[in-house]
Amino acid sequence: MFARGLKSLSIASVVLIVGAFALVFFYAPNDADQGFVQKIFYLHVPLAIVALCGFVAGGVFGIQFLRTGDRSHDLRSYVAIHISLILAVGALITGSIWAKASWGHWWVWDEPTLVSFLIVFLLYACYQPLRFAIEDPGRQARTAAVFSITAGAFVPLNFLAVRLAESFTHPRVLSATGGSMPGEMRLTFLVSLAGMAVMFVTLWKYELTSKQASMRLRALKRRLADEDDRWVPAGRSAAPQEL
Amino acid sequence: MPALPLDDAGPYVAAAYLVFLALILIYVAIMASKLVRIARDLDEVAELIERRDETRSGAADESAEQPVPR
Amino acid sequence: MATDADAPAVALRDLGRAYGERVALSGVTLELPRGATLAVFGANGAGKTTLLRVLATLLRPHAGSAAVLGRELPREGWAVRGRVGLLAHEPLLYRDLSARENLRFHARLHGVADGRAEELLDAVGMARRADEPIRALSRGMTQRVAICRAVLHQPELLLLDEPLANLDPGAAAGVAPLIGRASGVARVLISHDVELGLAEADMVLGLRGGQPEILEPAAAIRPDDLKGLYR
Amino acid sequence: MAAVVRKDVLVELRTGEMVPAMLLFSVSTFVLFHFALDRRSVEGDLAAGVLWVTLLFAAVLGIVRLFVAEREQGGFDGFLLAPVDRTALFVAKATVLFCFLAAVELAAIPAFAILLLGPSPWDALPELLVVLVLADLGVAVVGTLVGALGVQTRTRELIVPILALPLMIPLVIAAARATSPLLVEGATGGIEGRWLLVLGLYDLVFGLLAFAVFDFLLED
Repeated sequence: MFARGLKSLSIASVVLIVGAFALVFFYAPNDADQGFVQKIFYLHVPLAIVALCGFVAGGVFGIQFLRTGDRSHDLRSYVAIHISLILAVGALITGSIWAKASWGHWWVWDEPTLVSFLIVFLLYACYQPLRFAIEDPGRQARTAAVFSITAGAFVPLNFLAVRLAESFTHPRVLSATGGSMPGEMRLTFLVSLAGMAVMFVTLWKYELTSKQASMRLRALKRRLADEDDRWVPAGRSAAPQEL
Repeated sequence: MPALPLDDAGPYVAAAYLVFLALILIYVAIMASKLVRIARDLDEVAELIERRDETRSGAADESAEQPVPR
Repeated sequence: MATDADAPAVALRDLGRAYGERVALSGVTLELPRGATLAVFGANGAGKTTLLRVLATLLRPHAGSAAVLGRELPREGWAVRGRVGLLAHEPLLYRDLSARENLRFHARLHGVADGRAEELLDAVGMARRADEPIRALSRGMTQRVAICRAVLHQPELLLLDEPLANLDPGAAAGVAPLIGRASGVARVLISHDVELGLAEADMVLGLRGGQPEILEPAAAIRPDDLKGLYR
Repeated sequence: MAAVVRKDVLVELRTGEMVPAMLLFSVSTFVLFHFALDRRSVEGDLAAGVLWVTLLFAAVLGIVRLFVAEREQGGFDGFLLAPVDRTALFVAKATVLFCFLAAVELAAIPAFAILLLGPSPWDALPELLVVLVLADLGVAVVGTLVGALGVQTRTRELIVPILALPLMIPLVIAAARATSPLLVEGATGGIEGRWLLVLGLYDLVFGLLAFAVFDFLLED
């Protein structure tokens, strides 16, 4: 069900990511004031943006699950948030490397997008423990959906509050959206953003297919085992266990 | 100093991209472990089917004349 | 649709319910007319409590269909609430509050006058100890207050999970008009006391592993037929 | 809905589980801050920060216990059996939490003024009250939702705090930034409207959201 278009997506993501990296290192000029360090920007910001979109997408799937009760939406929401968490770790680490390179210390409080991203990451890090702490699959899926919707609504609010708090004290060094960038830089940025987004969707479909396969296999195993009643219960896990 | 003509900030940029690479490889490792589990389940299913066929064929010998409703 | 009044109290067709991969109930089909009593027997974990909670609109059916008092679950669950009385193992009473306060709380939830609570407390002989916190009461007394809570809003269907457990004979006689046959209301009764269950029942349902093994009028069942369920 | 609120207040009066604990926790945190910051008194940003961090943690203490009675003594089933709209439970519980928070603040703010606060907050009191009400509303709404989420789990003492804290950071930012000009010597009492806007928006968004999704947590 999920594997449709996976092959073409993976090819597209390879082309786009490699293309983006090539553009970053061979085409985009060095930044006027930041120099070579600015290259991290092409990696850090797409990671952050795609991770955030993944979190919000998790919330949207959560809404669909509550409306339709179809457990595949719960699976989509789980996988979307699961991958976004991994990308968020990447965004935070590259962010702190960038801070170290351009401002001299590993964490800087006056870069609002970085700060609010950390808060969003702290919140979503509770997703797995929350799911793991609930046994009944039905209740686990519903509670996780409510959490994903609440956290999804939280993301914009959090950015608003942090941005207001920071800009009050200290003008921003570089606007993360890259509005003011010259042509070549903007093109490179857009290609890397597109590459990251396509890669996200590919990984998302990839994990969905893998999870669905293992679920089907377990169901098959249970049906076979039922016949000579050697039924083996599934171990507890944060991930959804059935469709 | 590194062979590539990177200016002083070079190591940081390299580090960032290496981190990205490391993340992707970690993810591949996670999916690999899942694949191993799927393969193991598949073997179990295959083995279950063989055992079931043996019991079926075993039972079929005694009641050879009666067709097995499968 | 039959109007509520003459619709059967309970109408199930292939009712199924699962907890994750474990099937708690499957293929339960029966019809319980108004005012009749269904006794449910079965070993622990056979699905008796699950059946009761589905009928009480606390659990949604996963398969088949269930209609209580003419209303189809889970879509019309709201219409059934407030017309069903549940008496489960858990008394559903706040231990830190007194019997009177608990009943008054439930009365307000169901929109019932406080007088009704006083009346019931007298009926079960708990008026004297109505102001002690539930924590201080014995299991038997708590059960009596729980019975008052279950019948507070004059339900049209009583769901009783071993109602007379922990009750001494005197108390059991005291509550009979409320939850016994004399109440004249449709009842689903779970009991491990085969003789008592059969005496009270018009119909008998025997569950094993969530599947109905026996579904007969009470007259046609002898106590030892049910022994098989417990092996 | 009023029945649930009256019942909860009764349980609280009878057992005194939540409000006294939250109050004692707040006062001891103030003492702790005195030693941790090693300062005779605080004002302005620092005072606002100390006040709101303490109130936030005291609130989390209350939130963990909010639904425990419902969960362990069958309150949920009792409520679900009644012909009452399910979000009424959310509104009732949020109101109860709001009242408990107000009760705690009624005693904790004077204690804070006496123990730690340099300038007396007397003349800026009305503005302070406005911020307190708006912030308590937010804590009540989000707290009730997180409490309901947490009570489903076995490890609720862990899950509720790690859920509640990140969710309430925007609230604490806005509340602290709104109160800091109030806690300085000769406070002119001018709050920046911006922070009240953020607080209002926060309460509105999470209020509507909780209203929509709460009853899914009760379903089974």
